[in-house]
Amino acid sequence: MSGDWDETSMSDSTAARRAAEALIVDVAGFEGPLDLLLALSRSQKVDLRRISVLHLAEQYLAFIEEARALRIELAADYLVMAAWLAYLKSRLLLPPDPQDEGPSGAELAAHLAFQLERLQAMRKVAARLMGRDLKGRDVFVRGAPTPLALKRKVDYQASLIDLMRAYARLRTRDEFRPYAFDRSDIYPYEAALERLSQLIPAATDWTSLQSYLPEGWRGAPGRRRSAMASTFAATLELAKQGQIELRQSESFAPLHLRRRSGQ
Amino acid sequence: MTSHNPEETPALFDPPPLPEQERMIEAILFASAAPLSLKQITERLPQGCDPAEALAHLRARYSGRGVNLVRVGDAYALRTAPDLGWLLQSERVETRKLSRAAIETLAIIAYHQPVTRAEIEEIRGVAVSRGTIDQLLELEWIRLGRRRMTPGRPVTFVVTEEFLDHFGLESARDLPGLKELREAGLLESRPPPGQLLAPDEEAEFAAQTGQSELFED
Amino acid sequence: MTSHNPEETPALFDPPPLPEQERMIEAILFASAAPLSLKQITERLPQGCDPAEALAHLRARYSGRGVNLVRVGDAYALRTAPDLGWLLQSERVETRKLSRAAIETLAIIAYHQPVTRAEIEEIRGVAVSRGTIDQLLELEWIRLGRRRMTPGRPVTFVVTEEFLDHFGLESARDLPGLKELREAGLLESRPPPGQLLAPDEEAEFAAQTGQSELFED
Repeated sequence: MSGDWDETSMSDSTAARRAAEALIVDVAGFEGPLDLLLALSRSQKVDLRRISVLHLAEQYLAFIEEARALRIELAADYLVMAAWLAYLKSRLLLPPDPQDEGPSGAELAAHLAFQLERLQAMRKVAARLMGRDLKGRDVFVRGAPTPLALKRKVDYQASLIDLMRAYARLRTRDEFRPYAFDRSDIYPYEAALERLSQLIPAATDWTSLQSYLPEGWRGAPGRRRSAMASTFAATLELAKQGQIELRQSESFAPLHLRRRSGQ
Repeated sequence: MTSHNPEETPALFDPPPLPEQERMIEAILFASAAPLSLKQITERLPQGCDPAEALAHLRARYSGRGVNLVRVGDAYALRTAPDLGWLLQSERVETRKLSRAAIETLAIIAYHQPVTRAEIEEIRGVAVSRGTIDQLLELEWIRLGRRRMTPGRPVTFVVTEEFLDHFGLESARDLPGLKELREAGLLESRPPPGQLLAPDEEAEFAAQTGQSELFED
Repeated sequence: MTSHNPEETPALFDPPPLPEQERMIEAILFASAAPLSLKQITERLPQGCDPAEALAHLRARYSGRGVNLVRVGDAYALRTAPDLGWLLQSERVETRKLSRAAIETLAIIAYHQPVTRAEIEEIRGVAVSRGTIDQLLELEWIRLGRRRMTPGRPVTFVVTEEFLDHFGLESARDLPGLKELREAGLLESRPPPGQLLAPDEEAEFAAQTGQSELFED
């Protein structure tokens, strides 16, 4: 499919443009690198089990080069595949390094051939499936299922997809809530205030703010930060209410607090 | 697919043999939603067929069977034999879509079971009417689970075997989690990036614990 | 729903004679558009009936007719003969045309079931696009299978009875070319060389990266 690119005179802008368009169409027509590889492999006209992976890798790389020369934007996975195939090509060409522990080039090539064969097999059976006698197309059900009498029973219909969509709807709405107390790493201000209020009566001596962080919130940085912020906010509130005193020796030094005398 | 157009090929082919015509009429009447007149049947058959004769044969073939070929006015139809009507009486079902409230409540129970009514309300953000829970209980899609060991000892709800059966699930744990729902394209809108939970956390949240941490205390 | 309990009333009535049972089953199947399982048929018949035997007779009776008795998984249904489809084009149900991606995905699920999303992507070499799985679920051709017992516990997909019915298959074992594919080793899950991980890690790798190993390095 990219065979006659070299013949195309790039000075002939119309031809070049047309060619570029053809390539865009081709790339767009493929569902990913594996699909493209499978299409390229057809030009070898052999059983996929006997395909030359080396030749295929070269074809693919040439195709990608053409696309690049024409400044065609290729999706990242096409480029990743190109890099991998270049690597595979080098493994296939170089004599195996006995020091190397990784899989051999031949093993990698065999796996790629397996993947191509499997994809092609799935395509074939997919076509065979669609070619069967399909209900509603070739085979028909009773046109007037007997709507018979009596015993009225309401059968509520709901399918799995309805159920999952309902749940998805609910959970998505949740994610849009302006705040998210149900996030596990957030220590709420209310909790800090409540905890601190209970501990204050015992705080007759200056104690550092850190020591008031709840169990389980002192380790992981994210959790500690959240607990620290909430607890600090709570000390400000309690100080404002006149229940505690705060002390800090200098900027950014640890903060200490104690119960206000006379309380 | 072969397309037959009787006008184009006047008498190019002989009509199919009578037994074949009979088969054709049988299939046509079976698949038709309404009784068909002789004219309508003739139109659907290849040219040169004589439905009247084939119909007579078909009628004889079905006589005494569980299904009979009957005449309805000018038309013909296949109908259940009158003496067997009683067999189909319990069949009368009226299908109705489950209400949105009911399907949402059911989804919450399936994903979060065992779950209390208060918890369902918290997730849905609205009160759950008695009727909704009753309807799901009546459908035997949910049942009462253990009471929650918290003040007030509220009852919990869980889904039933019947539920699993209806929805083609082997267990409620096979329901896809939030992350999987999103990957499957079932979540239409994506939340703004800042509000996303870490993917792991989220999947675990919905799928694995089967319990929302909302309710842990 | 009538609940029959054979133990309770052993032989109060003799079951109807076999030809009569056959008529009854014929009427029951005729009335229903959906396939009915042996259990569903038994529930509707008088006590003591043996639907299996009567069904075999009925099937033979309809063989070669314009309408056939077909088996769909564990269930039975009456359907028009496939060779007469061209006559019935007026009954044809126009379904949304499936994309190539959807058809391939369906085939992969049918032949590799139970299969995870990551495995589908690995076979096709591209991400499963939004809406593909969705559409197949909606058609009720696939459903959720058991979660894979590997890290991440990914959801799996399997095909349904509706799938079998739609594609005229008696069971998933009758999928075209299944035996050849299996013999050619094309249905094995073959780990890429070099990924010599513990089985668990490997599954996780496949399940969580959702990327073909082609792209890993």
